[in-house]
Formats: sequence, C-alpha cells, structure tokens
Amino acid sequence: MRARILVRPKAGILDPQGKAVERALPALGFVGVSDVHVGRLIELEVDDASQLEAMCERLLANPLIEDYEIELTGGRGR
Amino acid sequence: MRARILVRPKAGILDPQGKAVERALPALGFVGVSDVHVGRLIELEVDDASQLEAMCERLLANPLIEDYEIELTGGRGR
Amino acid sequence: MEAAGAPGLAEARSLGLTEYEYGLILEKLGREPNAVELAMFSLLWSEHCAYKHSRALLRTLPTEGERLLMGPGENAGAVDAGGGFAVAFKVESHNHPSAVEPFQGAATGVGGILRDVFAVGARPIAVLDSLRFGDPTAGSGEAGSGEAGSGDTASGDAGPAGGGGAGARSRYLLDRAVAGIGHYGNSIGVPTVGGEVYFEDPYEHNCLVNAMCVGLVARERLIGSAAAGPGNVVILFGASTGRDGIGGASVLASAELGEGDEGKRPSVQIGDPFEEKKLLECSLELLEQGLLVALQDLGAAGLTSSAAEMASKGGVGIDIDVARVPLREADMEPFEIMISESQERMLCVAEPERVGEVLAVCARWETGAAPIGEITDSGLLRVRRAGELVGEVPVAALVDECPLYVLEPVRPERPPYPAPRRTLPGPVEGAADHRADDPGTALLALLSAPNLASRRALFEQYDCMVQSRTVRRPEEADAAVLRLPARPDHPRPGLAVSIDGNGRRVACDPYRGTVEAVLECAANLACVGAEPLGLTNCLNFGNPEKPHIAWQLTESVRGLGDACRALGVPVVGGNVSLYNEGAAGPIYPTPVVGMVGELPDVARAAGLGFAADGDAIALVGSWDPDLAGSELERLRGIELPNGLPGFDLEAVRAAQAAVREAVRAGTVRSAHDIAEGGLAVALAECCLAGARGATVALGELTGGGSGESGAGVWRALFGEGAGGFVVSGEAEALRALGDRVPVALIGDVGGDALVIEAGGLTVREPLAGLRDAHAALRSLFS
Amino acid sequence: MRFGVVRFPGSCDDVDAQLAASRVGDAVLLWHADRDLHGVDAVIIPGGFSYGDYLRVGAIARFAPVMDAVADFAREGGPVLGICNGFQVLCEARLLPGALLSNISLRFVCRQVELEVVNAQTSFTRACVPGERLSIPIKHTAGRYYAPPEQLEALESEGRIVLRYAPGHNANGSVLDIAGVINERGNVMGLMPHPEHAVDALTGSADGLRLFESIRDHCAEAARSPGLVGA
Ligand SMILES: Nc1ncnc2c1ncn2[C@@H]1O[C@H](COP(=O)(O)OP(=O)(O)O)[C@@H](O)[C@H]1O
Ligand SMILES: [Mg+2]
Repeated sequence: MRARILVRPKAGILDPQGKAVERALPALGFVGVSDVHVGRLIELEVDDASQLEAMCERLLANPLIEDYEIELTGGRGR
Repeated sequence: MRARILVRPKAGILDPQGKAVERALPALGFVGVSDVHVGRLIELEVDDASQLEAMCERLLANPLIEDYEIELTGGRGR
Repeated sequence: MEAAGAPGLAEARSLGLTEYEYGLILEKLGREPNAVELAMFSLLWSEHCAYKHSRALLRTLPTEGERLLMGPGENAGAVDAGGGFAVAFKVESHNHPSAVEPFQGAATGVGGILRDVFAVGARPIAVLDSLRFGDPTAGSGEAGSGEAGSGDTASGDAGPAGGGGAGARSRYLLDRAVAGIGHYGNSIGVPTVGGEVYFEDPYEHNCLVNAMCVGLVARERLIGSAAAGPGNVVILFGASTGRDGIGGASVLASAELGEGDEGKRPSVQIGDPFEEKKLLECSLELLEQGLLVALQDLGAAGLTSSAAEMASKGGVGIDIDVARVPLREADMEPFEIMISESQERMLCVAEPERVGEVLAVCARWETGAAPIGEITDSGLLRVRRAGELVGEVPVAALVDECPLYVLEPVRPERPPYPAPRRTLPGPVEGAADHRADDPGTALLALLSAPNLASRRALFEQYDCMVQSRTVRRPEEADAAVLRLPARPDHPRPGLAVSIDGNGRRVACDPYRGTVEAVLECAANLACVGAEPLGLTNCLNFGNPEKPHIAWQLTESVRGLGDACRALGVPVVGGNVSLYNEGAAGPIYPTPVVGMVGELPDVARAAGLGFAADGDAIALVGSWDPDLAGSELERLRGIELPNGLPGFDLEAVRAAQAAVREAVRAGTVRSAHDIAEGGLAVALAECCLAGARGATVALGELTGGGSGESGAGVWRALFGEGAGGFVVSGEAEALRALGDRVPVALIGDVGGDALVIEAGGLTVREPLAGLRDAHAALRSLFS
Repeated sequence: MRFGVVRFPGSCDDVDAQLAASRVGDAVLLWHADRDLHGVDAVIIPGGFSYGDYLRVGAIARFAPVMDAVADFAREGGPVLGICNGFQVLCEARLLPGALLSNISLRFVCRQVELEVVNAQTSFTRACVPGERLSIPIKHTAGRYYAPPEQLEALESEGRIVLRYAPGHNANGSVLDIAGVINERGNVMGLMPHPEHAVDALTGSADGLRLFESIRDHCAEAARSPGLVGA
C-alpha cells in the first residue's frame, strides 16, 4: 500500500525555513502569501499500514517538535 | 486560501534520505517497507492561487531535480 | 502593587521554589508576588541562575592574573592576548536540553555560548565541544535509530526512537548531538577546532553537552553588560519571542530528569544559526560604531535574567513594556514574554539620541529590533503591558538575594559507582599475574576503545578552518592552534586552545582527578609551545544536596583552585551544571576545563605525529604511571580505585615548561602528552599521526615492579598519570633537555610498525593494524 | 585588478575569499542588496550558508539584487567564480548547469582532498598544469554534483569539467567525480572545494592560490587586449 506522511513543525515551534521562504517571496513579486511552513514529505510502500503510526513516532518524525499526518494513497508505484 | 505543495526528488535521481529511512526501518523492527522517498512539504496561505505554479517554478522547487504537486486544501488556518 | 490573584505557595512550589524561599520573597516584597513576579523569582532563584549550591565554592577559585582583563561575572571572561587584542572565552553546559532533544539541545548550546562571547564584543573565532554519553557499544550490536536524520538538518528526520538497547540510545544521542553542534557552528561560520568525548555508563541517562567558545576583540572594544544612565533606552534585537523553553531554567536545568520527564517537557528550543549569524554581525557593527552603552545576551530565563543582570551590574532599575516585544505567537502572557527562552536574541542599552542609528544597523542586517523599555534610577525591575504595571520587583532581590545553601559534604567510603563493564579479558585484580596476557592485544583493544579511538568520524562533521586562522587542525596536535594578526615583534603569533576532563578519574579521586584535568589541558598547550593565559570550566555534577556529591564538588573545586594556583593561571569564568542524575544514579563528577594559551610563532607549533625517520624518541618528565583508574582497568571491568596516586605538581609544571620551550625553540619535531592508555597508546598515536613506525625499548622504565607478576611492564606500557610527554627530534637536542627535566631516550622513528620492547615482552603491531583499530568509531557513523 | 566578493546574509567564507584574493590583487566585499558591482574585474560568490541554506541550498540567495548585477557581468564576459555555496547559488541561478544534492552520507564533511585539474586552459585554472593534483579542502553537506546525462556528455566533451576529485577523494558522491565545472562561454566557474582555504602552507596547503592567480592573469590579459573575454 502506498502511504504518504506529512511531517510539519509543531504549532508554536520556531520554523526558520518557513520564515525564510515567507521573507523571500515578496522580493520575487509574490504578494499575499503568509503563514508559510516547511516540513517533510515521506512517501513509501508499506505492507502493513498499521505500523505507520509507530514508524512515525520512532523514526520518521520527531514527536517533540513535529506533528505528522498519515495518508494512505492507495495502489503501488510513485 | 490554504495550499500545500509537495516537492519530491525526480525519479531516477538517487535519494539517499529515502534510502537511509529504508535501511533504518528494519533495524527498528519494521518490515515490509520499500520504495521510500523523502521530499519537502510546503504549506502556505495564499490570496491568489494562480501564483502557485510560478512560485514553484521559480523558488519552491528546482525543476531540474524535483517534481512538485500543488494541492489546495481550502480554508484558512493550519 | 496589588497582589490580586496571587498564585500562592502551591504554585511557587510547582515552579521549584521551596517554602522557605517563598517566605523570603514575601519578606522582600512585603506582599505576595503575582504570577509575573513569581515566574521571575522562580527562574532567577533556580540553581541554574543563582548558583545556590556552588557560589561559595566558586569564590575560592583564583581569579587574578597579570593578563586578566575580565574575570567571572561577565558573560565571558577575557585575557590580554598581546598586540592590542583581548581573547574572551567561556564554556557552558546544555546537558538537559540535549538529553531531551540532542540535535536542538546541542545546537542551541553552541548558539548560547557564542552569544556570551559576542556579548562582550568579541568575534567568536573558535568553538570546542566536550561530550559525554553512555557506552555506544553496550547492549546488542543491532543498528540504532536516527540514521536517517544525520547531517542535513534542514530536513533531518530524527526519530528519537528508543529500542535497540542502551547502546543504540547512546549512539543516537552522540549522532544527533554532533550533528547539532556542526549544524550551528558550521552555519554561522565559526570553526569547531577541538573537543573531547568520553563514553561511560553513568552518562547513559544523562549525557553531557558542554560547548566552549573563544572570541577575539581589540582590547579597548571589550564591553560589559552593566546598564547605565537613567533615561537610556533598552532595545531587544534579534529573533522574535515565542513560547520556547518556557520554564526551562527551573524545570529543565534544576531538577533531576526522572521517570516522569516526558510530561515536564517544555517546548523545545529550536536554534536558527542564520538568525544568529545576522545577530552576530549586527552586534559587532553596533559596537564598532560605538552606539551601545551595554550589551547582554538572552539565555536561560530570557528577558528576566538579562534585564535583571544588566540592572544589577549597573546598580540601576529597568522598566520593560512587554507589549513592545515583537512576538512570534500572539496572545502571550506577560510572564511568558518575560521568561521565554527563544533563541538568538540580545538586549542592549543605548542613549536616546542613538536609538535611530541602532535600529538602522539592525535593519541593514535584517535583524528585528524594538525599544522595549528604559533605564531608571529606581533599582526596580518593572514590567508593564501597554503602560499598565504588571510586575515590580527590586533588582537586588532577584539577582543578589537568593538564599545560598551550604553544602554538607561527606566522603563516601568508596566511589559510589558500579565497576565498568568488562570488555577485555585479563586479570581482574590490579596486582594479579599479567604474564599470560598479550600486551599487543591490549594495545589494539585500547586504541579501538570508544574513549581512545580516533574522533575523526566526529570532527569531520565540523568546519575547522573557516576564518582562515587554523594552523593545527584536530588530530594534528594536542591543542588546536589559531594564528593571530602579525605584529611588529612577532610575524606569526597565535593562540592554542584545549578542553579536557576525564570524569572517571575524577570519580576515583575528585581532588586529584580535577588537578589532572587542569594539568592535561596545560600539557596539551605545552605540546604546541603555548603558555596558558586563562582557564574556564564547567562543573557537571549530580545532586549537590546529597552529601557524597557535595563532597565530590567540594574536592573538585579545591583541586581546580590548587592546580590553577600552581600553574599561575586565573579562572576567567565558567558554568555549573548540577542535578545531573538519571535513573541509575549520578553521572561521574565531570569538571570540564578549557584553556587558552599564547605562542609566539605558530609555525613552530609541534604536531603530535612523528615527523622524520631516524629521529630519536624521548620520554620527558618525572613520569610515574599507575594502572589504578586507567583505561586498561576500565576495559577489564575493574572497580574504580578509591583514590589516585599523587604526583609532584612542581615537577609536572617543570616538565611542561621544558617541553614548551623546546617546542618554541624548534628542538623537538613532535610532542605529545601521555594520557589515557598510557605510554604505549601515546606512542601509537604519534606513529599514526605521523604515518611512521617506531622502535622503542623501555628498559629501566619497567622499573622495580618488573618482577614475578610482570606488573611493572604493564604499568610502564599502559599506566596513566600526569606529567609525561613523548617527544621526537635529534638525539643530541633531546638529550640536552635532560639538563632541566628527566629525559629518557627510548627509541627511534622509522619502519612501518610500532615495536616496543618492555621487560622481556615485545609488542609489534604494523601501522595498518593500529590504524584499523583506531578507526573503530567510524562504524558508528556509517 | 580588483576582485569583488559577494556577501549575503549567512555567507561565512566571504572574508576568507577576500583575504585569499587579496594575495594576488585587490579585493572588496559586495553587499547583497547592492545592484552595483563597483567596477570589479572578477566576482567571487563565496561559501557559507546564504539565507541559512533554508528551503534548498542557494535557492534564496540567487534572488538577491546583487545577483542581477552578477548575471549582467557574466553576460558581458566577466569572470565569476562560485565556491561551495557560491557554486550552489550559480547553479540555482542557471548561470551554471546542474545542481548540488545532499552528500550521499547525508552528513557535513570537512576534509582535505586531492583534486585533478582536468582542464588547465580556463581563466580559472590557467596557472595549473593539466593532470596536476591540488590539495584543497571540502566542507559541505550538499556537494553531490548532478546533471542529466545529456548535459554530462556535453560537459565532458567540451572540456567543461574543470576539476575532478582524485580517485578515493570523492566524499559526496558527485557524478563522474565532478568537483568543478565551467559554463559554455568559459567565464563562470563553480567548484565545491575551497581554494580560499588553501592559500598558505601554514594552514594546510597553498595549492588553491593557483585559481586566484589564474583569474589575475586572465584579467591582466583581458585588460591588455580589450574585447577578449572568457577562456
Ligand atoms: N565554574 C565556574 N568557575 C568560574 N566562574 C563561573 C563558574 N560558573 C559560573 N561562573 C561565572 O558566573 C557568572 C554567571 O554564569 P552564567 O549564569 O552561566 O552566565 P550567563 O547567564 O552569562 O551564561 C559568569 O560570569 C560565569 O563565568
Ligand atoms: Mg550571558
């Protein structure tokens, strides 16, 4: 099964990357952009989707500073 | 409008981060995981969603090495 | 001020204050503190900020010296480096944050010590790190967690996973802490030029991450943090303020991490080296333009501590309006704003007519800045929110009137630590029969032991050369060597820096172990021809309310003071980290000593590696090694001895002076002090660093003890102690050193093996084998 | 002649590059927000972590106002050297082909390495001998050079792979051991190793000086025969 894990900085935790992007965009002429956050996207093929939660807790995310969200995206392949 | 941009390493380009996750998982007792890829997740609030494509092309992704996908996720807030 | 809605004693206690302390606060205020005031007291009266259990001891340290410019009490100490320069330096711990989140904990530890150094106006020119973890080889050989999250922090996916046993956890902490240090230091452009790491079981549940920073500044530009001039403006600049690490100072740094620490976790502080880089350049530019009256970093306890310290030093008051503090999160309470530990912030004081210029410099560096208050002559720290008074405390009460506690030291019957885990077969009792054992096997085991193996896999993750000063890189010499600008009298002057402290030996004997740490640091400097200018230290200990820990601390500080006096080196500052205990008990008592020395010509700084085939090898110093407390005994799982053998401080000092002068004169081509693993390991290290073999005969050195048990041979090969050096050069020149100190010519450089003859035993190990053994840590990082 | 070294917020090896360049000529710093190159004869985009390396190495710096001026300068044939982060910036700015991906080890690596001079006829390597080995340090987390296969072929056949890691010295996994490449016109070069940290035997090696000397010689020649640009 194909799964997608979205890992983002926890609310309230400093997100220097998001801040950097937010500052860069207006200089390129893109206005009206706010609340930018940069996280990680992990996509994988997994036999047993019930393991995903534990995988996130233990390896894929750092629960102290990151939230994660698991999405099952169906069939094989990327 | 809230938008989510998924940036992934282009197929065919070595993704050592994905490989590292793939190697680490079995050591933690997670089996049956394959084809792992690690990319970037960018979430932002944008007034004019038609700008997103250009933002990706110019800043958020590097088309030479990365593919991107834009998802509009609706209302405000993260 | 009205004490409406006073939180009361119960709340005070949950913030870490005792009933007695709360009573004192009532007395000083003449009323109950409100939430803002209580939060400020709880932090400034915490162990971390108030040094409640250590202040009296620290006062016994020698802090005077001809070259001293700034002693303890400022953000960093400073000494005169000659040529119109001052060198500022300090070491600080970030142990508890690193135990919770090693990458960010270590990174923000570096960020914090950098700010302390540029707060006195100095440009940081070097970082060193001192690390302690549990044994990474303990438990199963199974791969650990966190592999995926190495190096690239912008996307580091570290799972702080448990599982895989104690060794895996230690590897994870090591891996992430090293990555965090590198991330911060590399990104900000300050070279990490040295450090040390030890692996011992007592650190398994309480790792230590200490970072030292060295900075350089023109003497007249050194600046203090004393606020002055009522009417002057207080400006906060740097990052905006969020809820980072709220409660950090009291909850994290002043209580033992125990079972329930998950729940106590305050939000982890995230480091942003990019923000700090701008802050650094901005601060130095502000000082260069002469725009500031005082400068202070924000560290533990945030704005409260910084404002109170500045006011206290200047004998003034400060008014702050929290509504003017730029926030990262809306709706923060005044108390949160006052104690937030958001990183990358500084506080400065400027005259009102200079404020515009200050803000302009900040804008140029894209650094946020806001005037948030002013200096008063009230002697009060007053907190307002949009004009409304929300807290008012006498500065003196916050900073100087915290109760100090008297230690009640009791010497334990013996070191209260279990015997180390046995990894090398051999006699368990120190005096047993050694004849059946093979010293070659022991040598390889020592070289590959985590405490002795090459640190290359770690330090290659650090930029050691940015700023173009690094003349001796890690593993090239016993101390890192940095060059300074040329002077009329000296074309190539320089500084040498080193950081040392073997906690296990301090556990055996807190007094002598600490003296040894100071001597080793000075020995490292001597090997590159440098003379110590000043010393900084970080005292990492367990819970000082326990009598045996109080004893360790007392004895250790006594040793520190005695050693500094013997060497004539002032203590310029430092840090204390107490309550370092885990489920399995306290850490080894770990005083970490950092030293900065000067040398007249960096081109003469000796490397540790043998430099030329045919050179003679000499042992310098009145060296009297002992196996008690040695690394060999550790590998053999022998219990810690109750005390270490003594040594003659004067003789050690003389040996260091002789080596230093020989290096300066160019009469030796390599110099290395004998430390962990003894003479055999020191010789192997000289061979490896120089990529040359050596043939050595120990002859008489195996001494009277060479009798039946062969103990004398083992002691000569692997015994440890202070005051011995291995040097190489022309035989005549080495022999001439004997006029001043004991010198024994023991062999010659050459060949592709290390051959040691000792009391009828022969060690013969090809360089390739030594090299493989020494590279053992590499596998932890692959 | 005068070198200009660009300083972005987060540049770290800017002063080092300035010091190194000033061994062979004058060298000034150029501020990122300034669109004026102040008449310099050669531009160096230095190493470091411009804009924290956030989002993607070099991605944000490429949009700094000074980069417009650098692009114009390059278009007119002026020599531009990107070192480490500067190489990454030039790739992001499309002034050089390819991209720099994270090291296979995913770790930062700081190490003295050996380079082979593949092309000693460029404005940046003319003081070298073809096949010569240079000892120059690397220090980076994202130094793995990548370009699509057709691009690589072109680079190779046109002699635009200027520097290679010597066998056993490719610490980041770069394709074809590429350490440094040059643009088609021969006036923009990028490399991951740090020649500015190899200009004095006292601090490790002086081999990197050769690059600075090459640029100086090139500029001197260009000054003698105006109109001559590139390699
Ligand atoms: N072990 C020590 N030896 C000498 N001075 C010390 C020691 N520990 C702390 N100090 C001094 O006490 C002062 C307060 O230290 P600290 O609270 O860590 O400062 P900061 O808040 O600037 O980091 C500093 O000047 C520091 O140098
Ligand atoms: Mg400070």
